[in-house]
Amino acid sequence: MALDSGDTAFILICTALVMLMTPGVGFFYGGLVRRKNLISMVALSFVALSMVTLQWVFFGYSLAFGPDISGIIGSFTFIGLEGVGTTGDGIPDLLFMVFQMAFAAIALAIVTSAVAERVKLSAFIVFGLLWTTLIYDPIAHWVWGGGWAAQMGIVDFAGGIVIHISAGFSALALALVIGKRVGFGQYSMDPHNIPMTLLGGALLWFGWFGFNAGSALAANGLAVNAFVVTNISAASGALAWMGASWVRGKPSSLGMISGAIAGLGAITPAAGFVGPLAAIVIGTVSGVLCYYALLFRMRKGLDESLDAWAIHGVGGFWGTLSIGIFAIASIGGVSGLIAGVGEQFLLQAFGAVTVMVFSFVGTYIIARFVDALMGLRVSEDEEYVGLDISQHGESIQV
Amino acid sequence: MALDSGDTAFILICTALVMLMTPGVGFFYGGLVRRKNLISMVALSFVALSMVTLQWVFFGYSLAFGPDISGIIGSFTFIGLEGVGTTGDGIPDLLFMVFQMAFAAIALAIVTSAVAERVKLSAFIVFGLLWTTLIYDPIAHWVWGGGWAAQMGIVDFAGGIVIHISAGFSALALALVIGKRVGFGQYSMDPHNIPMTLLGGALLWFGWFGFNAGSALAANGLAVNAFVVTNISAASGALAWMGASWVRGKPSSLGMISGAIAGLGAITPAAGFVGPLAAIVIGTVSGVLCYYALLFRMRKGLDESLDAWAIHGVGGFWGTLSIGIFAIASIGGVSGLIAGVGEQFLLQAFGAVTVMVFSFVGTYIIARFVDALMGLRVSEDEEYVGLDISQHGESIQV
Amino acid sequence: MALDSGDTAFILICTALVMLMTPGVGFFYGGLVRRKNLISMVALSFVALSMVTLQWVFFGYSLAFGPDISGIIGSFTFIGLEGVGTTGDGIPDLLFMVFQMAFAAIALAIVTSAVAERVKLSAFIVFGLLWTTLIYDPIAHWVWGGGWAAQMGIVDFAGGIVIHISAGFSALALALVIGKRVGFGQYSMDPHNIPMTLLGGALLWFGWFGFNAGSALAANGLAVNAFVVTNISAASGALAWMGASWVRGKPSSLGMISGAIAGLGAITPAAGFVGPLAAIVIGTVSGVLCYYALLFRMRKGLDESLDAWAIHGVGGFWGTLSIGIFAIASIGGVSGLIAGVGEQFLLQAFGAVTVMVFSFVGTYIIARFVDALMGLRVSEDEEYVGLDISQHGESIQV
Amino acid sequence: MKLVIAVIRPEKFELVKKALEAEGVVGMTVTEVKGRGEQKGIALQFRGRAMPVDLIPKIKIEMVIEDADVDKVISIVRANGRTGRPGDGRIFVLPVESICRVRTDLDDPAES
Amino acid sequence: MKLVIAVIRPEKFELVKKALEAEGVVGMTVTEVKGRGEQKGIALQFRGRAMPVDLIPKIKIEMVIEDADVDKVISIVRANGRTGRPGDGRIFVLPVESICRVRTDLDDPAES
Amino acid sequence: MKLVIAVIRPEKFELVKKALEAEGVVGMTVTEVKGRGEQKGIALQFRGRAMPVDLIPKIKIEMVIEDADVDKVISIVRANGRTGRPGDGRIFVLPVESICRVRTDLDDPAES
Ligand SMILES: Nc1ncnc2c1ncn2[C@@H]1O[C@H](COP(=O)(O)OP(=O)(O)O)[C@@H](O)[C@H]1O
Ligand SMILES: Nc1ncnc2c1ncn2[C@@H]1O[C@H](COP(=O)(O)OP(=O)(O)O)[C@@H](O)[C@H]1O
Ligand SMILES: Nc1ncnc2c1ncn2[C@@H]1O[C@H](COP(=O)(O)OP(=O)(O)O)[C@@H](O)[C@H]1O
Repeated sequence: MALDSGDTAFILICTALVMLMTPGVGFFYGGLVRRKNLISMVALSFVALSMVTLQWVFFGYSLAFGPDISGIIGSFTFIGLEGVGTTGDGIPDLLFMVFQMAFAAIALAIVTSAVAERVKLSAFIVFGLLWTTLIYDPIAHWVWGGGWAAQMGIVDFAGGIVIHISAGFSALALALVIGKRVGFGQYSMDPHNIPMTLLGGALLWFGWFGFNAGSALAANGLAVNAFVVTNISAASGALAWMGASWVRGKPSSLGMISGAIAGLGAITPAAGFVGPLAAIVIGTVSGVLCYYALLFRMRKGLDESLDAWAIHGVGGFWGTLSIGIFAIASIGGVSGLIAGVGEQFLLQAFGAVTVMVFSFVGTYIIARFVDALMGLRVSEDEEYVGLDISQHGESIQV
Repeated sequence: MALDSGDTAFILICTALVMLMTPGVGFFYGGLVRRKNLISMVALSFVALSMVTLQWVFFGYSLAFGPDISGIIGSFTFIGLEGVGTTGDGIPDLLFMVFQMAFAAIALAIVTSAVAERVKLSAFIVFGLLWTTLIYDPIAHWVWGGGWAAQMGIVDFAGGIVIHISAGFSALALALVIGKRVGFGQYSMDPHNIPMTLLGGALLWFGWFGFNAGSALAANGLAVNAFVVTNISAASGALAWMGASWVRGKPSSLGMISGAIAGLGAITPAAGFVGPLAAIVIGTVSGVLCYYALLFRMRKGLDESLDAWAIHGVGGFWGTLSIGIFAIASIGGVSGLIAGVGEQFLLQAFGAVTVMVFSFVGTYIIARFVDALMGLRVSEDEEYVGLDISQHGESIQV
Repeated sequence: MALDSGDTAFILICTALVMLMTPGVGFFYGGLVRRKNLISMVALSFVALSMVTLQWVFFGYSLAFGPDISGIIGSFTFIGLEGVGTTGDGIPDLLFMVFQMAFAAIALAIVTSAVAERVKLSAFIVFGLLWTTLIYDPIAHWVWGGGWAAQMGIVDFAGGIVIHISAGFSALALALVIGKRVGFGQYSMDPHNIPMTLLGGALLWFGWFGFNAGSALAANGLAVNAFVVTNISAASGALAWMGASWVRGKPSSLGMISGAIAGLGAITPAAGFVGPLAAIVIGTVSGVLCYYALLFRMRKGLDESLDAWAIHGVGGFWGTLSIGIFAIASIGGVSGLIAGVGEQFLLQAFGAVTVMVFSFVGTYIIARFVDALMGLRVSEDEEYVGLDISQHGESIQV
Repeated sequence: MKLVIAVIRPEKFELVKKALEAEGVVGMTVTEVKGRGEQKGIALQFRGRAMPVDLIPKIKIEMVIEDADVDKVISIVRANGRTGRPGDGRIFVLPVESICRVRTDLDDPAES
Repeated sequence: MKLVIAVIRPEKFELVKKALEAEGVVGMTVTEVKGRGEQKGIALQFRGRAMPVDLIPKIKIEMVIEDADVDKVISIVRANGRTGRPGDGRIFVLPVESICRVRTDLDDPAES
Repeated sequence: MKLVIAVIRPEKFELVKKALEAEGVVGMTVTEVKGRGEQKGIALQFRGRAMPVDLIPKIKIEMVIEDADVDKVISIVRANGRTGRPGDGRIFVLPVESICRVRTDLDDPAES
């Protein structure tokens, strides 16, 4: 098939939207930390974007999308983007490559939640390169690159497994290795700049349209379906979390935006398989579920600081399963429990659990390795002074 | 006609741009209130986006765009998006639905101007649901859904009547019901964070391209015309307001960005009917007119706090009339006074006045009802402490 | 050729992205100045956008893209956009016009670096109108409008010469005329709000996709190539500057984002001529080069305050030359040294140097003229109080 | 010389400042602070539970003035900063041993 | 009356505030400040070079209290603001000559 | 002990701080404030009308020092904080009754 200018236009712009999400994560997270670590938090997201871009060009894309080797990993065929050209089927191969690059970048940015306010910049760079290579690239290959999961029939429209489960559970493992922030649980570490978090949330919501609708890889009805359910699930998640937290106290705007992200994370795998009414259920459940996951995490005294696990991990997990429940063949060719088919649910559960375990264990090992190698964490004095000054020599003068 | 991938791509992205405008309104407004209400202001816009999304799916879209009942309202045919599919003429029906959803959301967000710094969150939710259902949906039906206004030949390219007149005059009525902020007129309530307002303004200007050009519902010459005149009118409005206020004092950046919004609001109804040079006149007049409307509002001691009325209401009104003056048949098939045709002007005036009265009166009644039901307004102590703390339990630590 | 809806969709959205870059420059710069000048800095970018929009409609577009007069300037044929219609070849002429309008606007916004924290608003308006008419429009004509440079075969894909060299070296000249800020070199003028600069940087990175990929004027393989190398060069520049500055001290986030802009500026002219691996080299060299240019500028005590010269000027210059090194005919029809062809390099060098000299000298003369006419600079007291209050009567209350 | 520290409502600050200026009390140093008085801030009701907001933004004005002016300054602040409701603020007077300018080496206590 | 100025760690502020309130010391004015003590801040190491960060954020609490309460307040602040590491802060006690309210004209020094 | 309060130009703060440190005056608490002196701020001209900007950002340095050091501190601040133009700032000296550390219970006034 030849290139289609409409599809190409669409995916080009969607890629730009997804690229904006990575700094979006930075601002979302940046508002949640203490003032002395805001710059650091945003900078980590830019570092993730930059590093992953180069890794992807050199070999990451090839590992994930190169010709399959035993269902496990891609070969080195596309190294240095060798053979990835501007022709293709509907859209150029090179465009698919860069669209996927944006996904790889944001996945790493999400993981920074776990190390907020205490990671050594140099250690993050080493960890990040290992993580994107050893965790992200294989998973992307399994699910999207023709690996075992794809072969089995496990589906993931826009990254519930590949991005949200992987990043969320990786963040959990990483948080366990790096340890709590000094003073965690002893004194308040309230978010210092909610408006910045809301700004990041707005950019994420906006970019997510590119993320999910773009995953149709064409400007067609499927993309429209994905777009619509994305917005519905975000709205449902926002209202659900707000409602759930209202019962216990004040409905914070942070809860509302967290719920939106929870809804977005959950609909991500399902966006090409379910319809608008299912999206309301998916988003609503995700909002409530992730809220309770967060409460659980806090009760356990776990310092997975900015809740990548509770929101992306749990939301993505639920969304992955939800395909097995709500999928309708007429939308994306897959049927779930409600359509009377049970098989997909089991497949989805298997995929979700396997990637969850792999991400958690793999990240744990990588994190321990990097910690042993060079120390993941800044000194206590540096942590006290804040990463903005200690890692970047900068501070906010406002 | 089949789907066109270029048109579909265009409207998908335009929808994303318009979605970004709703938080954009939040940041625009958020910078204008006192620091203690910033979070609340932004949160209201997200609440508007979330609520309207669900209302639109459940029945809002059907009310506005369902098969016409006596020119007054749409039927319940499309309830739950029943029958709104991914096929269509040029673009999928479902895409038209979600594009229009974004419009409905921002209209409610604009109205929050009237209740800034004093509205009870719960009351806003109830008010908002009633407003979008009883005011917005009928008006959208009249003008765009095949209702009486459309039947008469009243035109509104992208929402001068449907969004700006309706939201602006509704804000005026709502402000009268909720009453002035404590201390209004007694001590300064200067905007506390102009840069945030400028950021919101930038997002609005950006999103407005999707708003107006997207209203062509195709990536064609009409969309390009709309895009071009949108930018021209924004620029003209910005410079005109700046100039007008320079004569009286300093040319504030707030005046400049307000003028841009005034220019954008005015060109909205006309974007598909007038050319570039007319856009200069429309924007310039709007900048000056809205500036004087604002001065008038202040002189009257009206606390329509963030000037949805002066900017959107007055600007949208002027823009709606301007079609009757400047429209050229070769652009959008409609002719105005300058082309020697007087009829359109009368039609436009009739449409503008009717919707203005309906919005004002209808909103007044709804607001009185909600106020009687549960109180629109927080207690005086809560207002003093600020809505961030009193409604959301949050505050800015910067 | 008829219009193509995919191409039209693409360039419409790209134009919106480029429009967002102008406020993006404002926020980027705004975070770098002292708090008392933040509003002023952002306002200048909006003023640039508004003024250039009108100038472009009235005669700027005609000067740049009107029928060529002796290779020097366009004729007045398109004055008031006369004859610029919604038909065209692939995309409507009017769309090309507005896409180029966005370029003209951002060029002037970049130049504001030179006058940060000390320019009189009225003088900037006069200077800006003269600059965009006498410097920008001719250069755009030479390179893109069929002028002498285009005739010679000098190429510039998306504005390395037209925008970055011209704005960068103009900023240098302007800075010499307006003089240093009071206290420059005596006490610290550290950036006060790095997060705002990072936000501006994120918007720039995002918008730059529209800038470079859109310069293909179609949603095709060339656009995809431009998109991909843009991201690669940005990432390389970010990491290179970060690395280079890490050797000397802390790797600041400001260095990282400056490096990204340096990479973006350098790839701009080359984006349609070089491949991904060349982009890594171009970006990396630009990051290091611009970093040293900045250090040089500081050592010389030059107060080209926000480094338009060091980043855009030097980066754009390098990028323009880099075409002569790395261009591959199969991508954009031009070959460089590595492909064994030396001619293009000489052409590029000639074009870069000529425009550099023209911009510098021309801007110097204009700046001296405006200074003599009305004074470019505010009084010392106004400078001390800050431009927010003295030029706009506004201040930040946070 | 005395140091008069007035902690007042932000919304009354402009009034107080103008009134002081009108009476010739010009020199002042102003800080944004938060404070609570005996009322322990403001007790919002939330679902029947009290939710105290105990630190409320205030403006602190520090003025070094002649001993003779203390009463005048206090009564100006009181007259202009008062709403009559809790939270209006406090005024503290502290002794000052000496004052001087940075601009010149001449000590001229009478000046200020 | 005395003015007690306590400069403490921000992360200890909530504890100190609660403890003071529990002992009936309610009135206070709080300012965000930066400070350095004798340690000259914190000396980060960077590539072998020391990079001192000499101004560290602190919270300044100002309390005007009865003379008799000074020792109590000091010991509460010490008990709750202490980590034992450098940077815990200082307490200064200054004499206050008079205090009054803005809300009323009645001087009632005993009140506070 | 005395409390020396110096209100100076923000742009001079680094210089003053370094100079004080060089002379062994390390402990200080710093606040961002706004202030006006007798000049009533800066009078900008705007279209013939004067537009006074009366509150100009300043840095307030509070130092508790030995009585004997007061003159030294004052002359350091003056030497380094001066531009000679209006707005250079003021220095106030207040008596301090006692000081103590939070880190330890030992009162050691000689320490600071
Ligand atoms: N004992 C005190 N020490 C220091 N500051 C105080 C004290 N009492 C009150 N303040 C300051 O004065 C402000 C107003 O006090 P408040 O008791 O509310 O006033 P009023 O007694 O007039 O109602 C408080 O927010 C606080 O900043
Ligand atoms: N001499 C002083 N004058 C004014 N403030 C001081 C002085 N010494 C210390 N401080 C304030 O107290 C804070 C803590 O001082 P520090 O010396 O670090 O405490 P500690 O001696 O308990 O370790 C400083 O950050 C500063 O704000
Ligand atoms: N009487 C005063 N009481 C309190 N602060 C003062 C007083 N006079 C001056 N200041 C502070 O000192 C700053 C500088 O004062 P200014 O009169 O401008 O200095 P100079 O007299 O050296 O020109 C003011 O901004 C204000 O913060």
